[in-house]
Amino acid sequence: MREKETTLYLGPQHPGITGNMMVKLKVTGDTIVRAETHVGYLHRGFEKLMEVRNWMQVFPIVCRICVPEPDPNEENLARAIEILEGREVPERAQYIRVMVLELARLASYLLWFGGQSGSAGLYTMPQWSVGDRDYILDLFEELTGGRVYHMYIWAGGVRRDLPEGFADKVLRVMDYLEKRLKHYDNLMLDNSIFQKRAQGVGVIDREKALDWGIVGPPLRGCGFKHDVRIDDPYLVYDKLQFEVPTETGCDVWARALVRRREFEQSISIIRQIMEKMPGGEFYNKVPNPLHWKVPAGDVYVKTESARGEFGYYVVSDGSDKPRRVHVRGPAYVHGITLLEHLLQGANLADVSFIMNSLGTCPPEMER
Amino acid sequence: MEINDKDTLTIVEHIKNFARRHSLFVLAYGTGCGAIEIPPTMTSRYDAERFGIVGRATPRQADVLLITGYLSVKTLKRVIRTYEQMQDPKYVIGFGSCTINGGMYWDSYNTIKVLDQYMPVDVYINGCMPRPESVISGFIKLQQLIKAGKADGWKKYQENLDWYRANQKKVIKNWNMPDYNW
Amino acid sequence: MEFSLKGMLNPLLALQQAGKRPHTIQFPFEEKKVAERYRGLHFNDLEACIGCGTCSTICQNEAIDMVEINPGDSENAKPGDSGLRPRVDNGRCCWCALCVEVCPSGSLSLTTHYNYVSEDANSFLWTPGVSNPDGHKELSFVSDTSHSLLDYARVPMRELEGKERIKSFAEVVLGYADEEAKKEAARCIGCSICTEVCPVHMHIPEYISAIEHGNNEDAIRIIYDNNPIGETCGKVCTRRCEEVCPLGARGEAIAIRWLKRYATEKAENAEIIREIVNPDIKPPNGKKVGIIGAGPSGLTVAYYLALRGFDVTIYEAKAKAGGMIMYGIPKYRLPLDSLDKQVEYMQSVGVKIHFNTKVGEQISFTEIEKNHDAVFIGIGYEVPYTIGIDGENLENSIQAVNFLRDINADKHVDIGNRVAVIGGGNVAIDAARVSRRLGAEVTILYRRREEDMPADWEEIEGAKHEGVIIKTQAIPLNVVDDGSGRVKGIRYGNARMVTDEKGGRPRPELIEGDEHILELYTIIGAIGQEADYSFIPEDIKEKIGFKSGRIVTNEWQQTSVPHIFAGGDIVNRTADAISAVADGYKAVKGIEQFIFAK
Amino acid sequence: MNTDNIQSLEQAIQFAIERETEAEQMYQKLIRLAEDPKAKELFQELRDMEAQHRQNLQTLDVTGFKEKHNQERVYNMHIADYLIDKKIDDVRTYQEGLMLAARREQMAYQYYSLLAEIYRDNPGLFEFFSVMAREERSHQNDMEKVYDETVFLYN
Repeated sequence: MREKETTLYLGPQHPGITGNMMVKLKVTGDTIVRAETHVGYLHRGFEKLMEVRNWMQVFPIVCRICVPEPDPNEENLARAIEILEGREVPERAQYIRVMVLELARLASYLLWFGGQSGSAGLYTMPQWSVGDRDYILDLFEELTGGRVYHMYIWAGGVRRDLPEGFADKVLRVMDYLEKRLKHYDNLMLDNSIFQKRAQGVGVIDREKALDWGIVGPPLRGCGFKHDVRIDDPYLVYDKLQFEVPTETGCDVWARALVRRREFEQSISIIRQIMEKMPGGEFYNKVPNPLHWKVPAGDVYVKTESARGEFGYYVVSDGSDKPRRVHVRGPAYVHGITLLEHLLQGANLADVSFIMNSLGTCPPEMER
Repeated sequence: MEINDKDTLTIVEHIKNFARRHSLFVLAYGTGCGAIEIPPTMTSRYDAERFGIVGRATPRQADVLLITGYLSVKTLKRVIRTYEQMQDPKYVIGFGSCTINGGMYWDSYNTIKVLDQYMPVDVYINGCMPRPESVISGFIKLQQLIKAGKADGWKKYQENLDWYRANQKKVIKNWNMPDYNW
Repeated sequence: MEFSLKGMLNPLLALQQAGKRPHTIQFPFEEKKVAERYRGLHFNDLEACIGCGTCSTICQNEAIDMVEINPGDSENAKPGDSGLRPRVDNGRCCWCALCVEVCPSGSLSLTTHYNYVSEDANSFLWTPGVSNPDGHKELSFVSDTSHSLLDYARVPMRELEGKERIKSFAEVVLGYADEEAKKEAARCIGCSICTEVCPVHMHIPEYISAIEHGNNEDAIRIIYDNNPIGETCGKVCTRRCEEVCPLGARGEAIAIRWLKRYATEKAENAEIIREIVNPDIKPPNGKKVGIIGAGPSGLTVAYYLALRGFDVTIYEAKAKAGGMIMYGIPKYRLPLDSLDKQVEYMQSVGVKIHFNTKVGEQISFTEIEKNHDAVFIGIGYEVPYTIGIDGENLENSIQAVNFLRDINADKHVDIGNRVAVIGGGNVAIDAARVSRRLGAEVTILYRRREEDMPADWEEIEGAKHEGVIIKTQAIPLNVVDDGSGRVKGIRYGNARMVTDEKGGRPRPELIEGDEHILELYTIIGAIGQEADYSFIPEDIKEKIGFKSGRIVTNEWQQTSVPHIFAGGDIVNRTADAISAVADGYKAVKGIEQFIFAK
Repeated sequence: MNTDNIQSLEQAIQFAIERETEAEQMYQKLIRLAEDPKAKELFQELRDMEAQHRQNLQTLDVTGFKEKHNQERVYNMHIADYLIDKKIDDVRTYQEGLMLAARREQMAYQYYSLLAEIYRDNPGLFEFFSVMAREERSHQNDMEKVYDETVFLYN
């Protein structure tokens, strides 16, 4: 008997969805025939808002583009302005910025640990990883004064120097996380049920991965060694030793392994930074923010975020406001086009699982 | 337990309020960026379940609607729908600056600014983001209001439905939703 | 794929955590201490705040507006304070703390206090420092000049070295180069606090902004809008604006005067000024106004009335226009050609000046009164007070005002090689520095401490660099005679300072017996000046009404004799050019109203 | 009246009244002579003050002075000590007027102090002249203050 095709609306209010978005699913039985993503629930018009704010005022708003990992936004904007202005960034500031970016990556992955296993029904994991993420947030709070939105990186360097004894605290948290990683493995990655759920699910067509413009862990899960940090090193990444792990499974499992291994790499990067951190200035002051003008020109800058290449195209017409800032977020590709492809033929129960593995982040998709 | 105001609050209602305030079932609708502080609040570090605050999946089971931040017009429509699906008594917590006066999206073309014009808000929480501590304080405040019988936003909504409806329709252009007649 | 045994048993290891102490933060029973630089709610030190509104300007959310805490605050505020204080809308704020980073006075900061919930949306609008008066105990994210986004250091003004200076009367200050001026102008936060205290209310932020953008011509136009001697003010203004500049609270004020000087100097002669300003001159309206004294106030009245179509005539006793700014300020501060250029420009728009015409001698006051529809008196304070001690009439005991006038008129004055100047005002310093340029050893005797000196600190510094010795707390007792009627020296006593319980300036009390004699060739008194009203007929003097020697006027500079207006030193107590210009500017409106109301 | 024959308090007061009257007349003359409006004002003020004194003396009311002296600290800037002694006929300008007044008050102070010394044995007279001396002293101080604030504004 041929089953009837039914339409299901997943979201915008649904515990399995990664944010405020909706997926319209055509299913026959448990199998998805067609998926259609609906976005627009979180659109705030950032790119337009930036055009009516002056350069300094843009910094507090860009970090709102991606909630779990706001720092690559700040880094992108800061670096774009620095390139346009030809502004030097003191070396210490560069190290601090890398540390912040890596800490943000760790926080983001910890949230992913929770989301990925939570969507597989493994509810202990979020209790652990989200709780552990709080220790990183505590670090951020101490460094920047804010838990979630840091507004710490800005053109010319960073806003404040490291507080006293901060390096020790960071290293302590790194040791702790490293220890915890074993427990995560036990609970999640070595768990047969999780493996069963993840392997062979959400397989990306390796041939098309590049055409579709996939980046970050999903691409590395397909065996492509693509990472902005080594392809086009920014800040002081070229002075640091780290590996870019790849897997070849193209499935949720491969992506999970990539993230798991990158987690270790980030810890190692942070340790190296703490060792190499030079003294000196942390900020190369920008002109009076009330009438700060950035020379005309345009620039595309990219940063490797936890979800992949995060790009900003910044155009200045020489006035005190950006002419245009275009944000190229990785989640846009992953969460809309790729998700629609991957959901075709997938099991209904895997929708949220696959979404999590792609790092879908609706606030960033819609800006 | 002391009951002072016998005219407005019967003993039965008092017992009801006691029960209500100790089991606040929350609809975690991640409307805006505020959703990011909900997981820490709910999980081991801050553990909101200590107060009987538990997340629920559907509006039908929930008492509290957490509006975590800005609402785009498109979301507003869903939120109204969700709110109206919830059973009385129901409470709304406005979370962060955006729900109070537009927050940093005060000049955005796609968000609503003052949530109270579209649905009654019982408690506002200060912050952008509010910390988990603030979220918990918000719930405690709500509990106090329930105890005092003052968390009556849902009654206000019924009584002033026309006003709310008119405001809602002002921003939502394609009103394809049922008009209730309570 | 098979389930491995390991894969099935491993998750059970989670049970290891069972006995562990929970890391739950027991809020609200136990509070977690927030970070030392946590960005919580605002706190404003209301005393330190000057209400400049920079926080409000930088806020991208328009969350901050400036309000009066008590009604009438903005009217009763002290100079340099707008009387307004920031009010923060927590329904807009995103706690980015940009407001803290740009707060010039450092009064605004964020606290560790963040927890605020309420059922009332209106309660989120609050005034930091009023709503949380105890907030200073928990300050966390504070404004620090080392982090602040503002630039607190002034672009230094290049000037001649002290040794170079005393060789000639060349201008000491060399002026800003284009880049320096732009850089200095870029520091401005555009708060307009300076405009409030400027007697003329010059459009300071506007012309600074024009300079920043390289539009010097715009800047000149803006300056000439309400000050016809902008270049003079750019060189010698007492600049109350810089005293109140918010950046001065923790750093150096914007060099408003030097920027004005930079802009106005760009117009090299009267024709260029005329070309740039391109004033709109109204057709003659047939009304005549007579002005007594071509000082700053008189020139201002004349210039703006001429632009409005009046027939204006100035009667000036001396050979050149400018009054005290011409004859009282030495050339190294204000070169004569600079002033001539400005006067020439004024003459080109129709101002008539009768030089060498002293009212009361060459022409009578009554005649001027008869021939004009209105009269403006701006004669200034030109009669010096004498030192008032024995021996003041000896030969070579002279007055600074006369001395400076003679020097500016290129007359020779024999001051010898040892000079003492009595006094601590700008005139005293001018006299001292001029004497230094004439080759004398100069000592300034001042009755109080250096910090009490009314002279500009820059002038005092300049004098010191040039080798002027400043003896403070020294009270002249009498002038010592050499037996032939000439000055031989001065006997002075040291003093101790006694604070005035009623809040006046501290008073020097002579220490009896602690006396010294300074051998001298010349004594220059620079104690103070007053006006000479002898040219005004007695009956008019009776009617005009004086108070403490100054003419009483209304807000439009009109005296009790309706057609007589007055301004400058004979009306205001501040004794500077800019106040005189302000009086002139007000008198223009007053005269216009008076004439057309008839 | 000759100071030698002051025997009683009444006589002393009579003597003081005469002195105040003289001063009043002097200032009245100066008001006529002065050309400078500021000087005129000053002399008017001084004249009124002396008139007030005379009234106080006539009603034998010197207690007001006493109270004032207890509260107020009297400075001595010694300005008057070194000022040129101006003659009434020379006085035209404000500064000269002030100089004259300061010197006059100083002299009055010295005069009363001397009288107080002379009548040290007579408690009533001693107290009266001491009070008057202090009063004149405070006037001298007032004059010096005015001189300090106006003429010595830049000194």
